[in-house]
Amino acid sequence: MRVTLTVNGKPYSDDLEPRTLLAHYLRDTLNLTGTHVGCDTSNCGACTILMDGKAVKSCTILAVQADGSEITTIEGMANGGELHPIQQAFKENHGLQCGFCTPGMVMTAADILQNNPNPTEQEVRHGLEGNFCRCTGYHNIVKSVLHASELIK
Amino acid sequence: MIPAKFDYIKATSLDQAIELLAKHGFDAKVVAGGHSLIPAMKLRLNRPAVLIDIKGIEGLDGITEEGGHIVVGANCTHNQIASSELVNQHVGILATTARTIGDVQVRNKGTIGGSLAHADPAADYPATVLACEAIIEVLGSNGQRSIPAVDFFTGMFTTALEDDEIITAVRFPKVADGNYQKFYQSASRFAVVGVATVKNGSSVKVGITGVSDSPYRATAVEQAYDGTGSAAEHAVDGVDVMSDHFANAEYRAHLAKVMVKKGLEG
Amino acid sequence: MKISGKHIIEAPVEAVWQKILDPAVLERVTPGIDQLEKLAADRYKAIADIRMGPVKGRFTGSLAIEDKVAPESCTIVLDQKSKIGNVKASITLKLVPLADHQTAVGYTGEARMSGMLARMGQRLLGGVVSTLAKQFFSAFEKEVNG
Amino acid sequence: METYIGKPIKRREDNRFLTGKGRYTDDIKLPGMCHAAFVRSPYAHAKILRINTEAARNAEGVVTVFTAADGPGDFGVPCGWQVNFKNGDTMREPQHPLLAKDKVRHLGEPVAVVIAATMALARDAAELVEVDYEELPAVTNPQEAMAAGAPLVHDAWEDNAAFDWCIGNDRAEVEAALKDAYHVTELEFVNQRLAPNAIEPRSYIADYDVNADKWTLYSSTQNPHLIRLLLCAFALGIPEHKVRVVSYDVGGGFGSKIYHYTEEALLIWATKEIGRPVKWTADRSEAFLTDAHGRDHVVKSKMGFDKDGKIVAHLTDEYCAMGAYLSTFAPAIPTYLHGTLFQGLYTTPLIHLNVVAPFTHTVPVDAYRGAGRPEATYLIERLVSKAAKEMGIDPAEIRFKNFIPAFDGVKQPGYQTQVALQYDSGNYAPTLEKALEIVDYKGFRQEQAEARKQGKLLGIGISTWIEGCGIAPSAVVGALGARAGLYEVGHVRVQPTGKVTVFTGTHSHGQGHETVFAQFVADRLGIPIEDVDIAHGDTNEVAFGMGTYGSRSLAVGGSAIVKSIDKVLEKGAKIAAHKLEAAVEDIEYAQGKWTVKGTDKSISFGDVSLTAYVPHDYPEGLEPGLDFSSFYDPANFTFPFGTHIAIVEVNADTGKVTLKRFVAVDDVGNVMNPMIVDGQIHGGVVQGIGQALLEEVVYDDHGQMLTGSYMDYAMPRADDLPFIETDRTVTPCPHNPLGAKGAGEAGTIGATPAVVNAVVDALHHLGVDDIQMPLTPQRVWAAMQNVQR
Repeated sequence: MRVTLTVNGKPYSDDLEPRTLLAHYLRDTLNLTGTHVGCDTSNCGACTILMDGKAVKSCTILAVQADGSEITTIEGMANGGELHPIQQAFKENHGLQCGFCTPGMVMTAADILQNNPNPTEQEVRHGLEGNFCRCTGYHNIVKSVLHASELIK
Repeated sequence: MIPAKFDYIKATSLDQAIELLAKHGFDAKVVAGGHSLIPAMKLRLNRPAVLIDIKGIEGLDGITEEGGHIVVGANCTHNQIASSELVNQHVGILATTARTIGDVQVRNKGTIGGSLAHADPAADYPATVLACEAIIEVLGSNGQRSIPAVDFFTGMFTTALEDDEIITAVRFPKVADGNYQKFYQSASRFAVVGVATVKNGSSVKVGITGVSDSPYRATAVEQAYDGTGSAAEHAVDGVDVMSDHFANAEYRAHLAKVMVKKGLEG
Repeated sequence: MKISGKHIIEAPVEAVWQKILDPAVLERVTPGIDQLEKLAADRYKAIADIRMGPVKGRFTGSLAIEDKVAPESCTIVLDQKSKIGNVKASITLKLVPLADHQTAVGYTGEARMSGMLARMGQRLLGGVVSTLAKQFFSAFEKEVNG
Repeated sequence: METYIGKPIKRREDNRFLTGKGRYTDDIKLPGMCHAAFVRSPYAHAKILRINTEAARNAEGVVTVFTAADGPGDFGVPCGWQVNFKNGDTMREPQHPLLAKDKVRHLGEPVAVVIAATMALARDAAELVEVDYEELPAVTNPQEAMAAGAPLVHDAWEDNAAFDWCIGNDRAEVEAALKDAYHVTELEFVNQRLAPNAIEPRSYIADYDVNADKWTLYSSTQNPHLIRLLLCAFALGIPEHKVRVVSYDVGGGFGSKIYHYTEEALLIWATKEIGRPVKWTADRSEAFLTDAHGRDHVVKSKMGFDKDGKIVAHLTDEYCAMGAYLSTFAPAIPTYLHGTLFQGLYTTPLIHLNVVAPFTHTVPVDAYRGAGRPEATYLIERLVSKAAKEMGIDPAEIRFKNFIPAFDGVKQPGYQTQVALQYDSGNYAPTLEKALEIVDYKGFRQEQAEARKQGKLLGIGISTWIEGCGIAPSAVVGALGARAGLYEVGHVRVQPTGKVTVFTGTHSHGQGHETVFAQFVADRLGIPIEDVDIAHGDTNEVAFGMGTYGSRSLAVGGSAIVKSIDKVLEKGAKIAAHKLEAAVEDIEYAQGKWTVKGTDKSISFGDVSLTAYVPHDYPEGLEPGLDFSSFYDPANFTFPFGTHIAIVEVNADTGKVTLKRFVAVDDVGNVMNPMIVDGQIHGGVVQGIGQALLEEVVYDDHGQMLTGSYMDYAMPRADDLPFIETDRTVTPCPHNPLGAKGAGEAGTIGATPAVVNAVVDALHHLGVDDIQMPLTPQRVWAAMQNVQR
């Protein structure tokens, strides 16, 4: 089945089995391996991307469902060598350790800050409820998102 | 995790979708946001031969005011509902309920129609549609039906929907005074107990989810309501209370009473 | 997990007893049962298509009726396999005649699942059984009084 | 010149992770690569009657299907640690087959593997493998496994014990002291089974090169060399020099990626059979069934006190599950990494621990963050807090009374415990003093009393902790049954231009070695940090190594690097002396150059490096090059310690616990990068909180898992937590050159009892004196109900 969509500003069109999950399409066909898969039940959030500007879990979306949409993955966040302010904030605040949940955290943070440019600590924590991190205790991730909201201003 | 093979059809109209449903029957599943269905398909607990995608059908994703009701299209996402001005203004309890579902990502994708059709016993909306006395609008081979919420949920994962029927919209009466109280299951964040309370003067309507195999109207509470929280004692009267690893029947019944009390006093 | 429940059927105990052991009736009223093929006395090959919310699967295996004490009690033993996991259940039915030609049908037993079904479905099993029982008895009642 | 040690240098590895350029195993694709899917047992215990693979073999895209009978059944993965029975009998060590042969012994044990062109087709075909089982009774609780008549996990032995072991003083002596004690506090509980849940599931790619007769294994392992050694020498008997193990980026380990798993060995076996690379990545649901779990102890304890609240004796009996087979380090966890910490920070004069370690019909249990030490700390700190309540002593006070007095391990000797180990250095009271000050302990007690009047349930819980890490002196662990040495390798290669590549046998999977190691290397060499690169995770690059676990990387791996740096500087001095026409004794090294003492004659590190590789004008008899590898075997374990305090509020209606504050004052020795140490503490603390409040693997009586996905296994999320308040004291380790002790496990060890003590404190006035972990709302509510009844 043909799927045509835009990923990180570039158009793609591929023939796919309907059962191909968007996460697998991004990783296996487009080689965008920054999007990770950490669970089977839509809980961990490692696969979070932006679909038409909104954070979604790409492991719970069929690639065919994404036909015609505009996708942003972690690879599309930095501008050349310049990190996106959210990425910058994660780096400055040690908001990552093993790095596996990080792309999903950054993409979710993008959604949070888009809808609420000045979140409180509690709003950030609540906004991250769909993303597991096992390394940081979330401490520095929450700090990073709060800091990113300052950087974006 | 990868689903078993299936055919995928993107329906362009409701009539086409219903025709496809009628044709494929037991083998078909309707998908909109897919957030109830796709996880089950990935685990291969469910393996429809045909997936009918109704997300692209026009006219199913609007929120409008019609004849004193707020009509929410079946394909509206939880986030769309949570942030809708109309909903917040006229059925605030629905917006609150939507905000408790899943997480940001799930709310961006999951739909009200999908959630209601799935009828998970721990889902949030059922309590609220019951307390609001919402009407579920459905369309099938035999035409259109308006199913009152109280008749819609028939058991665990089972509803009054016929095999060839699709939810098109949910019609909510305006609710001035309502609240949704949820006790989260700590892993899945589904409701261990969810209580929707709608107050109108001296009367109250209470919908409860998570407690039994099917969401229910707590009529015993409604009858005993005296303007205080004391009627909460009747939260599980006549109800077969579920038991699981997180909440055995005794604790779940207790939580139902606590949440109903909060709702009545809220 | 333990299963128990009780339903009142609007029919005398003999009628209930007779129908509840009739494979043709069981095939019609048991939710999901597609086929019940007699293998021996009180022993059947059973094929069921179960669709309940997230779960949909074809189950194949056996259904046996044991320890019959007419018209009071019997035990239904199920052993079903599927790609998503297996189900074993042993449920004892007890029939108690009530006034006005009513019969109380009580059931107690244990059901066990394995595989993915057990991991994902265990917490829901109680509710599933309760819903299936409701469906069974409502269809059964129609059958008895039909 | 800028120095780096002790500064919060931003991590150098972050850019690749933040831009999606990390290289995790599942990201790697090889030409011709196919995919494996395992057929796993749906039962905890069953006979395999028949396996029919025909339909699967004929399915679309299938390369082949293997069962035990096709060859893998001849091989098994080894256990790396032998712990014998206390009567001297040898530990019972069953074969752990790559694929189950006649019987399955835990849910999820692999019985066949399907290899196909794509992951999807492999899974499709795996569903077509028909296995007939005869289900058998199972036992999943370690205490029940030792009951008479319990189903046997391995028929070869008359009962399920893998071993029965004890440590400490003579049991009779301890019992006598308890009998004479002024007060005895008792505690019985289960330290529940946990799933490690690194967010990256395990992943392997095996690739056999037929022309070179060489294998490459890409693996999400914490210790590539150890895996290669186990794979070659024990599991498959293949030549070690022909095998390369690569572990680039790994998405968290927490212990679960230390072990040599059957899937790894099976793929290496299979790739040669089929002549193609083959990949397997676990699903989360497979991870729950197959990653080694942690904890699972059934505990019964008594602690005796004199009338002043001084501990006089401690006696504990435990049943500690091994699971169906012995995982790589499993026997060491409830014994030498657990019993040896029973001294805690206290002067307890008499201690006895007996451990019975049974096989159970569950996935193997092995080290999970902290590994045996959180279990010891939980036990001791719950006992002390419970005793304080029973004796009417303040919980801080009872700890101050019992602390071992300060000792630095240099002027004062190390502290000899009753349980084999000698602590290196310690100064315990200041961490508790500091933590009490941060939480304003007195102020909180007033607030608590006020809150109680309004029906609000506030509680405070203290836990002090010590652990033995920096694992570990080889001779010591060898005497304790380890089948490997636990030294580390550090290789410093100075390039001709003075740039430095450091190869370490440790492995970073979040710990930040690329940054932290570069900090002290740059400082010791007096060169810019940009001139230092850290390499790890590839057996072809790094000479050898034992990997990362047990908070050992800096203390052991870092020390190995220091040894090599010393060699570099020693040789560099000879070259410098030659170039400066001075005696070696007359020159000194500082800030990246050698200077003739008392003169301004000097030569830079870069010039010396170039000279070493372009040795035209060179000391006679000296080898060219500036490249040293060292093995560092630590003299002792290291013993970090600290105090954690939790403040909680319990909802009186629902039993739900809300964590209001968490303070961690830790002493991990010298700190290279405070930002990274704090990060390690935050993460560890939250995993400890997870055990206290949320996490639990539950098997039912038949060995089915009730918590096999994130829908049912609860882990902490961002909105379950407050910010973690950290502070520290510094007591350097006296026996390694960096003075470092280790920080990776600290948080997990200290946090769990602090939280449980806080909840019990909140409810104690109602009559609650203990609650079983995890403290779910249901359990807390039930505890309140039970005392009211």
